[in-house]
Amino acid sequence: MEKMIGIISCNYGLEYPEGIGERRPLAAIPFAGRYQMLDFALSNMVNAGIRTVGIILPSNIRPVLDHLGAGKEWKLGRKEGGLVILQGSDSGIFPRSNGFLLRDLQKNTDYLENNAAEYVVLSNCSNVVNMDCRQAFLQHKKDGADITLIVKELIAEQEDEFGLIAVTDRSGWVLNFEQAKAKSGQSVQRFANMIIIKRRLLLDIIHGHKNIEYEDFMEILRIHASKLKIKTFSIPGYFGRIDSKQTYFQRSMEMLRPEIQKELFWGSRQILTRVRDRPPTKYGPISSVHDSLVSSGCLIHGTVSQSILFRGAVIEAGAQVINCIIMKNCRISRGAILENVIVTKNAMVHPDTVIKGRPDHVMVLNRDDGF
Amino acid sequence: MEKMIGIISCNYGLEYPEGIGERRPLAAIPFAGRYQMLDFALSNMVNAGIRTVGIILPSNIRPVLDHLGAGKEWKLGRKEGGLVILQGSDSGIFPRSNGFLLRDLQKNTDYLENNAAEYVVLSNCSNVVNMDCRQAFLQHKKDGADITLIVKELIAEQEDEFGLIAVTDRSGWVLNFEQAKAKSGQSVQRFANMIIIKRRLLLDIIHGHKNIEYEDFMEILRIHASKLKIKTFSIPGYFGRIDSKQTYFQRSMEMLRPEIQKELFWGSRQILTRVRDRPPTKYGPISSVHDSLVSSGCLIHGTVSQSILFRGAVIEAGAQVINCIIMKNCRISRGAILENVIVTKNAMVHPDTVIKGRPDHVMVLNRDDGF
Amino acid sequence: MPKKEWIAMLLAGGQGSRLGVLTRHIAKPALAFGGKYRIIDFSLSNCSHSHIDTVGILTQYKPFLLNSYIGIGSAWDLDTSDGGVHILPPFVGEQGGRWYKGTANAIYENIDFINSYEPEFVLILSGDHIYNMNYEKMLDEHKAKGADVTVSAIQVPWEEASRFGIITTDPEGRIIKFSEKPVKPDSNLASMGIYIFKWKLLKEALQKDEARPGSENDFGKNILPMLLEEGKRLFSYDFQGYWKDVGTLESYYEANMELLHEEPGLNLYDREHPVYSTIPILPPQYIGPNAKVSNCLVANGCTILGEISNSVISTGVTIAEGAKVEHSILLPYTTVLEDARVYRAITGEKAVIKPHCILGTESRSDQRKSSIAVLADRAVCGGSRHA
Amino acid sequence: MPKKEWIAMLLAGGQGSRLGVLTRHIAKPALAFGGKYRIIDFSLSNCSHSHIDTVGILTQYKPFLLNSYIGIGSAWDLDTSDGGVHILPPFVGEQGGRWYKGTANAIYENIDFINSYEPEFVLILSGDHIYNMNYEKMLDEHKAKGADVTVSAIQVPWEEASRFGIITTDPEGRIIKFSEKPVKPDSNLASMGIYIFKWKLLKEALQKDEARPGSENDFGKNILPMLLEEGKRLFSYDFQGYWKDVGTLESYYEANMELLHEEPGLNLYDREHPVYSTIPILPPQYIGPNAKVSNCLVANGCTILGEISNSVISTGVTIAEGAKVEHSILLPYTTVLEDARVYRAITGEKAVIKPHCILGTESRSDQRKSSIAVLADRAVCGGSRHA
Repeated sequence: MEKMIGIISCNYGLEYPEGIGERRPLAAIPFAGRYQMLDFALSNMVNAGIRTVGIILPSNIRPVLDHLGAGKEWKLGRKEGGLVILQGSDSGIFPRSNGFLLRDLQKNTDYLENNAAEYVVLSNCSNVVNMDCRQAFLQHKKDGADITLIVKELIAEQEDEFGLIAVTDRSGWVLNFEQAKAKSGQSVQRFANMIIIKRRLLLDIIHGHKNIEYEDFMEILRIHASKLKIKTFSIPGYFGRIDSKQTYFQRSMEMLRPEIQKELFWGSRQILTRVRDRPPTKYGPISSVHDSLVSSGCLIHGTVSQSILFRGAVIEAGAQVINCIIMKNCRISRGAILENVIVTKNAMVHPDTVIKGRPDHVMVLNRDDGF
Repeated sequence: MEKMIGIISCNYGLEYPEGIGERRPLAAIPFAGRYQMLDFALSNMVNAGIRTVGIILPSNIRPVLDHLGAGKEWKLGRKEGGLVILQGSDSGIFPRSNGFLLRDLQKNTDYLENNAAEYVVLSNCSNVVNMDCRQAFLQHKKDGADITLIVKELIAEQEDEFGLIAVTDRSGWVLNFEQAKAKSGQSVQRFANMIIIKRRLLLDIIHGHKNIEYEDFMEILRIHASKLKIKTFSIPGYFGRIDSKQTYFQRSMEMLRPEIQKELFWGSRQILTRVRDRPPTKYGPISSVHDSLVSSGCLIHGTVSQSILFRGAVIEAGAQVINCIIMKNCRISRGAILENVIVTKNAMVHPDTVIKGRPDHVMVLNRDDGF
Repeated sequence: MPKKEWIAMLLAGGQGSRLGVLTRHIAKPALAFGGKYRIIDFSLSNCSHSHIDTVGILTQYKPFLLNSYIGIGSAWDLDTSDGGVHILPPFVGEQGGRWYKGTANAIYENIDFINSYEPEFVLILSGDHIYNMNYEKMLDEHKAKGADVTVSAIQVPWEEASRFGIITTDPEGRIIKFSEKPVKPDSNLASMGIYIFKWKLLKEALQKDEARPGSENDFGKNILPMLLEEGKRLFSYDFQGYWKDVGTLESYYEANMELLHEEPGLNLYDREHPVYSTIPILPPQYIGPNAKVSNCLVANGCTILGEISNSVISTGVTIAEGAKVEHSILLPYTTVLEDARVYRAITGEKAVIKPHCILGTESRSDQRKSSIAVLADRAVCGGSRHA
Repeated sequence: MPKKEWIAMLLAGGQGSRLGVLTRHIAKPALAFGGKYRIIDFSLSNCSHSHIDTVGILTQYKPFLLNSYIGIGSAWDLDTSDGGVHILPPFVGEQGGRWYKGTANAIYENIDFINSYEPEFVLILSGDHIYNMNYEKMLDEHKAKGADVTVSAIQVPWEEASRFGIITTDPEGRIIKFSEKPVKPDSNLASMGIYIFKWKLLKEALQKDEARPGSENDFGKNILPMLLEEGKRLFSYDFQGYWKDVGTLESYYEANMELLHEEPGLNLYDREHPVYSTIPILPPQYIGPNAKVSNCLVANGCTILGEISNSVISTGVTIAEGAKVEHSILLPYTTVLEDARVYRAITGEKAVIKPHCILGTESRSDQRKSSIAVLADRAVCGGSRHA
């Protein structure tokens, strides 16, 4: 593969999944029992043979850096290239912009200047997807595009705001951008927050817009839509976007479907993540577990159904966990009943506590909530 | 060795070496041809068998993170422990406090809480020293001290401000602290900005002083001097403190003395640093080099004396470099004459330029100075 | 090469023939254990937690399978540039090569390797034991006592004592007698096959032993008795905790099943002493809507749609709808297809139990008496209704 | 183990006897070169820059010296958990072991190793060549041409052609003839001993060749001619650039001295293709107040107090006051003491030239004619005034 480097912005998060993360950036939100959102963007790049990835840090740097460690799991613990930690711009604790802040890139022009790679892939961390970036890159080269926008063609399930979307001709060339408000049943090309671009062009854009630093990168593309050859590449398979607590819960529950598990986790392209050495999960003699995804190191004596258990969760005898997400090292004590609840890491639910949310309005329990 | 973890603050730098660093934190200032200041504190910890070191980042994180990479050179590219990157507190671009900001530690209490180590070594990066931390630790345990302050006994060469120093009894127990203004010839125990302390005690101090977060850690010790058993440990060998451009230049020139080279770099404890793969240095047929420290990858056709050349420096034919520090990848063009000058990295000195500083007032040339 | 205080040499040469078909393709130390581990993980994790950064692994076998499992040692934090894990098969000189003659000969043949690190002490380990141990404490005692050799020892039931190397000590712990598998043991303190030697002393002993005609070049049979006779200071280090030799099919099965106890002797949940392992990054296990799971250990990457009970289910196993697994150990990537049955069996890696097949004996009364059914790696149990 | 597109197998078995005492203790690939490198650094760096992450190194020798130099491959960015560098000495089976019979036999004996990565292509390399090359370009051409085998080749002077494997191609670059060291070469295109094979095809060829009585099991002599005869598609890849076989003392000396040219053929300063090496972290070189340095390459950690000219001075060398070194190669940690002289010599690692000693021939007119003086590793030149 031609020399290509990656940039992943973790300094990002519209409609922050309220409560789930205790100020964790979206990039560091745990997903599907053992992953973090960042793993998808990072694995997609590594699986396409990219060996240098810049990570733009959010203002709270620890969760991201702790997860990445020395980068070994992604084969990025390298002498040359590998993981390059980049500083994000200060934009308050909850950045509002839905995309790449131009300023985040401006702050790190030296990373782009000091590299001989011809192409750059930009991505953020809001999507659950296992995609073949090589295909997008081959199309980019074949078509001689200036920019390839990675999109997902979706049928709107209800009237929905899609933000800025690309309007294309039949072969996928972008004509212009517009704010989309799709009707139910309408087909929409949703932007996957991922771009392939020549490094030099990206630098030109950065240098050419020094004074509007707080602008979103997509806005810049809109300005130049008529002058640049922008093409879309449509992701063929599963695509799960997370932009709120509710979409986080929906995407999580989709992971219980075997065909989605198969596509995301059992194909030739592996989703890589930090390895923590936990023993296998132990099911007690009277445990009852159904239709659930269970990570290692759990201890289950109670009832679990339609749920996702992260590492080290303990479900005591007589506890019932239904349609829940139980994060790392939580303890659900005997007799407790949880339904439609997200319990964030290290939380302890006291005996006989009963908490029920609604499927369309899940509850979030944090460690400090004192339940 | 008992379980001990380290914390190195890079968020630090009184009397910032003006001009040398282009906003680099003191931790990332290049020294002695191939090292950075951080290497001394980090190597001293690693050589004492410490396997988990937290690095408190300065506001400009790149120079420190680029240098550390995955931590392999310091054997800290580990699954458990190893390098732990900690966030520094925001304290403006040029932090004014000469020591550990209590707030920097407060921000990272989870690092201290989530670890089972019994002891913590705290250090900053302002000293050029190769010391046996095990000796200090053994003394700490033997004497049952609460805190061991690492100090260097110096004879003041001139009237000088030493900041807060410890006043001790004959066996080294600290009686109290005072602001010292030493006279020439007077012996002073200069604080080496390094402390050994029990982890639980450090946490108690942090929690007990939540409201005076911008305070220096030494000030806290002063408050508690009468209640805590504080002992000093005196560094036996070479100790070079850097707190200004002039002391940086002095310490650098001391590296030309073979007995200091021997002590710092050729003993059983190695100073570890990032490896960059540069070829050997090439001396042209008419080069003339005397009393100089020359790093790898240089190309020398001119005259160099009493100077320090960092990696990849090019000295063209007819150029003269006397009593200078030439940093990474600088080019001194033909006919240029430099004396008592520090040239910072990537700078190019044009042909026939003549720049002379004074030994007691060195000039600093930066890339953007346009000479 | 920097000088090391100590390095470890792990004897992983055992042919494992008593483990039958399970070790046909895999060296014993690489045999899967406890759902996600391999036997050698325990020794290597112990090394890592004891801050040993250099381990030589002595193996008779074509080393590449072990090589590819151990890789560069990163799973155990042993991937240091000036140490690390080194696999040391017998060496072929200009005159040809031959297998190691005995445990001591294996170390003797690698004197150069050890010398290159100039260690003060050498720790000798066996690769087929299951236990968590911090060797640093043993080294501390070795140094405190000024011992020449320290032998780690554990109390075993008197009736089993004659299967072990038995140690008799004086009240200070100094070894006064060492008998390899004595018929009438006069102590129940058994050697665990873990020794710390002063390297200088061990080197001399190995050279002397090598020159002795008729020696089996074995630590227990030759080296230790010789040093005792010479009046060297040999001490016993009393180990407290779980320790199991899994050299036979029965003890291997038993050790796995013990993990299902409510309070297993071996603590895998100790945060201060995690057991490291090289495992592929797989998604969490999925338990299907109609599955029944009771008293089992299940690893990542499993898909359980049928019923499992009292079993250890390793990484990547699939149990189809209607299938039933009881009192069994399923090694990695075993597939149990629709309506198949597995009773009191061990299935090798990537083994397949075809639909409606039965492996083992169904009748409950027969199960206790019957021996354990074993299916080799990649073997297929199928076609007929009985294996 | 994930499937790999390609892996490299590096033939590092050469005994290096033509390099005399320099390779008495060290395998040829580990011999120091160019001040801070070792010969194998060039091939391994090429692999790294070509994005090959799995390299098997075939060696006849006791591998631990090479092992300790290569470590876990981190110097070359080859320390990946699912690939990495593996040293593959001859294997000892139950029936004993023997050395590899030839280059092809060495690969044949490691078919299992290669199979475990399921590569589509295998790159075969030699460990004693000095060159910078991106093998990815060669692979691209191999794929573009649909070749079965691609042989990297370079133009050599006609008068030297009979020392090489000589390739004759058609205008498309397809090889029509391959002659190993022909007396009357009909081309000056020489094989560099670098091949890309489709693994499936190579495996079959190795098995066929192994079964042939009388075959020397050599790539140049047997495998390539056999495949040509069978009508397989063999192509030549024309390499442009510096390439040197350093198998003899003269060529080794010459290749070092070429680095002192104003524009050396081998570019060590290419930022896009740095040559990686495992070197200890040493301080910068110190040039003393009375030193004279002229036309030299000097590595880190040297202390130069005397005079050196037209020489390659490796890592950690010390030249005392009054000493003089000319036209020489000083390998790592050589010490030249007060007033000693070294002329047109190669000193082994940690060699010592005692005060006032002379190594080599002083008279300038003699120097050109005289052979190169060589001092073995750790040898001491001293006592008398002539070595």
